[in-house]
Amino acid sequence: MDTHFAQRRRRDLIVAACLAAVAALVPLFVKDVYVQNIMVLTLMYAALSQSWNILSGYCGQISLGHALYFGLGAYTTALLFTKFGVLPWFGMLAGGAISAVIAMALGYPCFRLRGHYFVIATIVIAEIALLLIQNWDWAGAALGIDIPVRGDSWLKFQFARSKLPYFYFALALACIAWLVTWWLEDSKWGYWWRAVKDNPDAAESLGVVVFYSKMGAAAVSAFLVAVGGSFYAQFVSYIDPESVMGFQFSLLMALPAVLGGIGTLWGPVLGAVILIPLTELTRSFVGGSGRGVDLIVYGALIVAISLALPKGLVSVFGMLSGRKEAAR
Amino acid sequence: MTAETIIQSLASGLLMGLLYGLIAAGLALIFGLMDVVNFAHGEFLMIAMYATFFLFAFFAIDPLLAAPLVAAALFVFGAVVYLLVVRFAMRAKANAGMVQIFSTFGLAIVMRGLAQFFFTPDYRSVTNSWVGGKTISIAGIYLPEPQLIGAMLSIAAFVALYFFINRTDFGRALEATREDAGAVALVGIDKNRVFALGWGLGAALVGLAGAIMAIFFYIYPDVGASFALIAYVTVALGGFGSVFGAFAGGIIVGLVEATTAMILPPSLKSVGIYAVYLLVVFVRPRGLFGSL
Amino acid sequence: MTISRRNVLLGATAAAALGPMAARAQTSEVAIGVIYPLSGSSAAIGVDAQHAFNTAADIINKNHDFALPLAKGEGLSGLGGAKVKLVFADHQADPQKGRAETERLITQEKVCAVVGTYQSAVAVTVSQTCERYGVPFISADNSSPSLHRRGLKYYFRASPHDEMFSAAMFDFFDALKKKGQKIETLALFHEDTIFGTDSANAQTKLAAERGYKIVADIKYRANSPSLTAEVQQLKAANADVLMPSSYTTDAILLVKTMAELGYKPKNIMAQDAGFSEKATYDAVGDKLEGVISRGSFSLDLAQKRPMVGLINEMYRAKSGKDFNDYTSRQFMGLIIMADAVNRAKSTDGDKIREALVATDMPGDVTIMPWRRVKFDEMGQNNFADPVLLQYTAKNFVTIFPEQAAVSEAIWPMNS
Amino acid sequence: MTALLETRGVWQRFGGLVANSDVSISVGRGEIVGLIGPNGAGKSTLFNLIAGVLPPTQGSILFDGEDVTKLPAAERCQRGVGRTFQVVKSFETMTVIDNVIVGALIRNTKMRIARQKAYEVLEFCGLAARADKLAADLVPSEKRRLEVARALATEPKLLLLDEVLTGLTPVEAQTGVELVRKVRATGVTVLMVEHVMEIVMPLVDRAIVLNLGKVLVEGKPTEVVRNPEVISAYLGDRHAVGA
Repeated sequence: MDTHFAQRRRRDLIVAACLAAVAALVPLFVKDVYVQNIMVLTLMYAALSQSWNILSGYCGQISLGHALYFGLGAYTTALLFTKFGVLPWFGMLAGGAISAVIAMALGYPCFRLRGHYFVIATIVIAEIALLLIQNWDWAGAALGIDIPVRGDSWLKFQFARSKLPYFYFALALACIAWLVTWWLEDSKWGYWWRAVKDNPDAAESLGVVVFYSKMGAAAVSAFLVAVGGSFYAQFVSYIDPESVMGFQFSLLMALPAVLGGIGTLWGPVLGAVILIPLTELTRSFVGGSGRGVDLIVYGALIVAISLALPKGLVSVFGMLSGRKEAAR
Repeated sequence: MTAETIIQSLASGLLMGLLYGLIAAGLALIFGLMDVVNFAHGEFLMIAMYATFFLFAFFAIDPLLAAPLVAAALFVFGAVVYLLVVRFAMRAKANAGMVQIFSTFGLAIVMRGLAQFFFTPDYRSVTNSWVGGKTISIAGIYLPEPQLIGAMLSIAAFVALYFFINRTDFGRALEATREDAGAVALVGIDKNRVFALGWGLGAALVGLAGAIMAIFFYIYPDVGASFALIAYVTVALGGFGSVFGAFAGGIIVGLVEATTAMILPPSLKSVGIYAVYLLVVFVRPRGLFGSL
Repeated sequence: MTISRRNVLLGATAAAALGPMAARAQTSEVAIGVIYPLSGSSAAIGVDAQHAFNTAADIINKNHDFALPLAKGEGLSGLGGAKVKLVFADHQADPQKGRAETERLITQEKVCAVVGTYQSAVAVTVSQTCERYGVPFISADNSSPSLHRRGLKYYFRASPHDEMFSAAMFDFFDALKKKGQKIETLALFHEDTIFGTDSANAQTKLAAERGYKIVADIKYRANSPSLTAEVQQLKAANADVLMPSSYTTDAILLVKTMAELGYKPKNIMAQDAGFSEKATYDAVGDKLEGVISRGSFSLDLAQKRPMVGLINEMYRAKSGKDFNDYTSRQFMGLIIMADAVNRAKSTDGDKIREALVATDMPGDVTIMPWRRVKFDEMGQNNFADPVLLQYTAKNFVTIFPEQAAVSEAIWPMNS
Repeated sequence: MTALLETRGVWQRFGGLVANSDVSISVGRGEIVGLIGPNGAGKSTLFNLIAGVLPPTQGSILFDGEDVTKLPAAERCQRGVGRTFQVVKSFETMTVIDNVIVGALIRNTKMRIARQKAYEVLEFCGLAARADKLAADLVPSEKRRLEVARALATEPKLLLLDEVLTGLTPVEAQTGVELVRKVRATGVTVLMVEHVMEIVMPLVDRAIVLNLGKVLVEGKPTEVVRNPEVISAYLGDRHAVGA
């Protein structure tokens, strides 16, 4: 009786595997580092947005403060490496764990808030963290942390010119974020989150502890975003508070999911694949004019997509989850 | 720290707070009217400041005289934005909250880009206006005239808003439309007309704030960003849906900011504002006077 | 050289198809990358910088009779008269974008050198990237002292950094003290990003070394909606010298707020930035009579060196503004880089680097009051003497050091 | 055998307003009990107290012999209290089967089994054909049944039905009545709140009438409808005095 559903899930998995395989082959043909750089960013934003989507899309708790977790990941990795010589691989896990714990600690008071009160709380908490780091001398304050790059090393996860290792890591991260979402979609957590999003009172009456559900979503989401932050620190090899914790980052993380289709499996990937190359290319080839044309194009696109396709680009590509599609 | 500096700090904080209230009033009105948070609010302020600047630079109209003109211009602008963008955002059946946030946010980016395109990114200032740079000193406490006028205007605007919403037919129509858009349609009120006028009114309030701000603040395409977050926090602190809340929220934000700067390094003064917001909503999840 | 008609046609077709990108293939052009914020909150700086760089390129590519390297004759003689082609990139004040754009400039636009960046945070990643690709980078207008101390081989800075600038300020204080002026207390007022932090660090260190007391050290949030509380603390401290490190927006608001709160600092010794921007003086110039700012450029140099005035006219024709501290350094950055390319007779990064290392340019063939341009082993030019400029009668006049001064300092500024 | 549900001297005050005063009722295992009363009688408040939406100001609630007064709704569901909502609260963006799976997950954490269970419940409630529809696309009577199905999927011992029959056409209401009987036949105890007496009286074993926050009478439906106090409560005091 659930064959249609099972088929759909299997098909999603196969499509994802094929896409990942194709993506993995692309660098063999595309040698241009500029294009490779855009691909790395696209994958990174796909991963970040997919992770953001878990809390904000599936569980319905709209966070515009996820830059906090991104920054925590980046700073934990960079500080552990530059101050204590801890390899970034451990820093990544540490950053993820710290972020998950902090997400739950913050969730404790915040998850009582609803609607715009919650959204604004997430914004100001991230702002507070930004200001604290900006004034924390040991962590480099405004000067940030410059991660010295001394040749290529997998151990230290740093590569002078080659983008390939970063590309494959970002690809792996995007795949993991996607797989986690795919797996969670058909788990009790996935069902609970969507129930909480749609109607918390009804969810509670069905035995869903709304509070724990939100906490769980926050922890998973924060962990993955923080790993993305760690990656970013290694990739750019320099971080400063504004560039990893600024409000802009929170928005950038949300945008692919929102434009692609919030609360859907494919939305963040699709959104990132379209949005990130577009923003990079408009900046590179239109932004040099200094007249803000890139901003006009970018902003108009956001307005147009969000108005014309409230369910996101997935609704055009027929990639809405099969069950919903069948129902329509 | 002497008593004088403390009094001066609080007085300045109060003036600034009233101004924050004035900036936030339009946001509060628009939200109270139709549950939409305008993420381009800061850019509305930016446009108002530019309008004031150009009226001053090209026609030598003093910002104080320009204020009603700017308010009128912003009224039209606000109504147009509603009709061209927000109206469609409100129709969204799926993800309504997201659509509203991101369509107005996209609009904000477009407005910044357009400002940069047409006005260049140069920093502008209104110089030698009637009250610019003038200040009143009472017993060693300095009260700058532009902010003083802004504060009085803020109080006047809130009083007017109160009477407007509660005592006029149009105000009641706004309120009724907010309560039940379907029902008002039955009695012949056009929802879009009412909302467009509401947006116009909200934008006009920002226009007033922008005209005053232009007297003592610099103007450039990104200037709205500095005020947008404070405006959101002000409205949320007071409680969404309560215009009086925005007024009280503004005063609290101004005073908290001044107090924090006395205790912590000034670079952390917004931490005080944010912390107070969090404390308030943790205790009262709907802000101080909120109904939503 | 013979060019067949067919080749010309082919070339034209290719150029039409590829637009400006096709030009790079020709050896008659040398591409140099210029990376600045061209959108976002500091776009105004980037747009001015574009005019400064275009002015420099104009002088290099066309024949001008200035005692400036490369001015005479067209293009780079060392490369057969090749023209300098500027490729602008927008980093939006974001270190990541700075890195990505630098990579694009190097790998796609095939630039042989990079000049940038205004924001020091972006200079960190841009210089790192240049280092990885072995492409020389000139930090035209970054003043963070940490930049050249990172062991980078391809990093060069012809202009002074914050410690040199701040040292000049303290030299000036010392000199005034010897003349009997009372300078004991200082108030630091600095924004919270990399520029303000670096500047305050240097000033704090110097104050301790030279025996000045810092009575207020106020760090504020950049682009703050209000500076009232900050100014009150400055007013309460009422130091002998107020030392602001602020960008344009905050500089305007600071001066306005000081006037509103009835605070007239005895003296202002500014760390450039906002205090060398025309916008600041357009807005609040009347309240800044007597303010002193450090700088690396002064238009009154034109009295001694007429070409400074002439070049300034060229710049003004493009931008409508006079050269200021930033645009002059940007201008020189390109001249120095192009000079090195010319002497290297190559677009190879290592050869240009060697030429830069060998640079030894006398001060009087620049538009700056520098003694010379010669880089130390870290790529810093230690002969770039900063100047102190005082704003009087709507003009900046050089008041320090003595060999560059054209007039006596008015001290105190508000008596 | 003890009662399945018992409230002992339950009070609920909202500021100065007393919604329930000293309410003591009990529901035996296997019963269908109707909780009725005029508007503002405190039915919904009592219902919410039993479901655990909020704790009573005073008094205690016993379920299955244990004191559950302080337990939140989710915990009561765990112990066997299922409920529906007066204003339908479906998970609108989820399909019908997914709605029911949420309920089923509390007893079965294996997705495959939960799905199986949900499908069975949908068949039981006559919604199987609608399984892949979005909840938002159901007609109102189907949404009511979905509410019941969702609650049943949690395998409750006590099912609380909040005006599930109100506002339905006679045919729909009859289907609803049969569904409730079927539910009881599986051994589930039912406590249903209804405003309109006529619908429930033939269905319930026992009726409890609330008025002004207090228990007015309780007893067999046939007795209750004839009780003059009940009649005057329903007709309203003003009417009684005026007549």
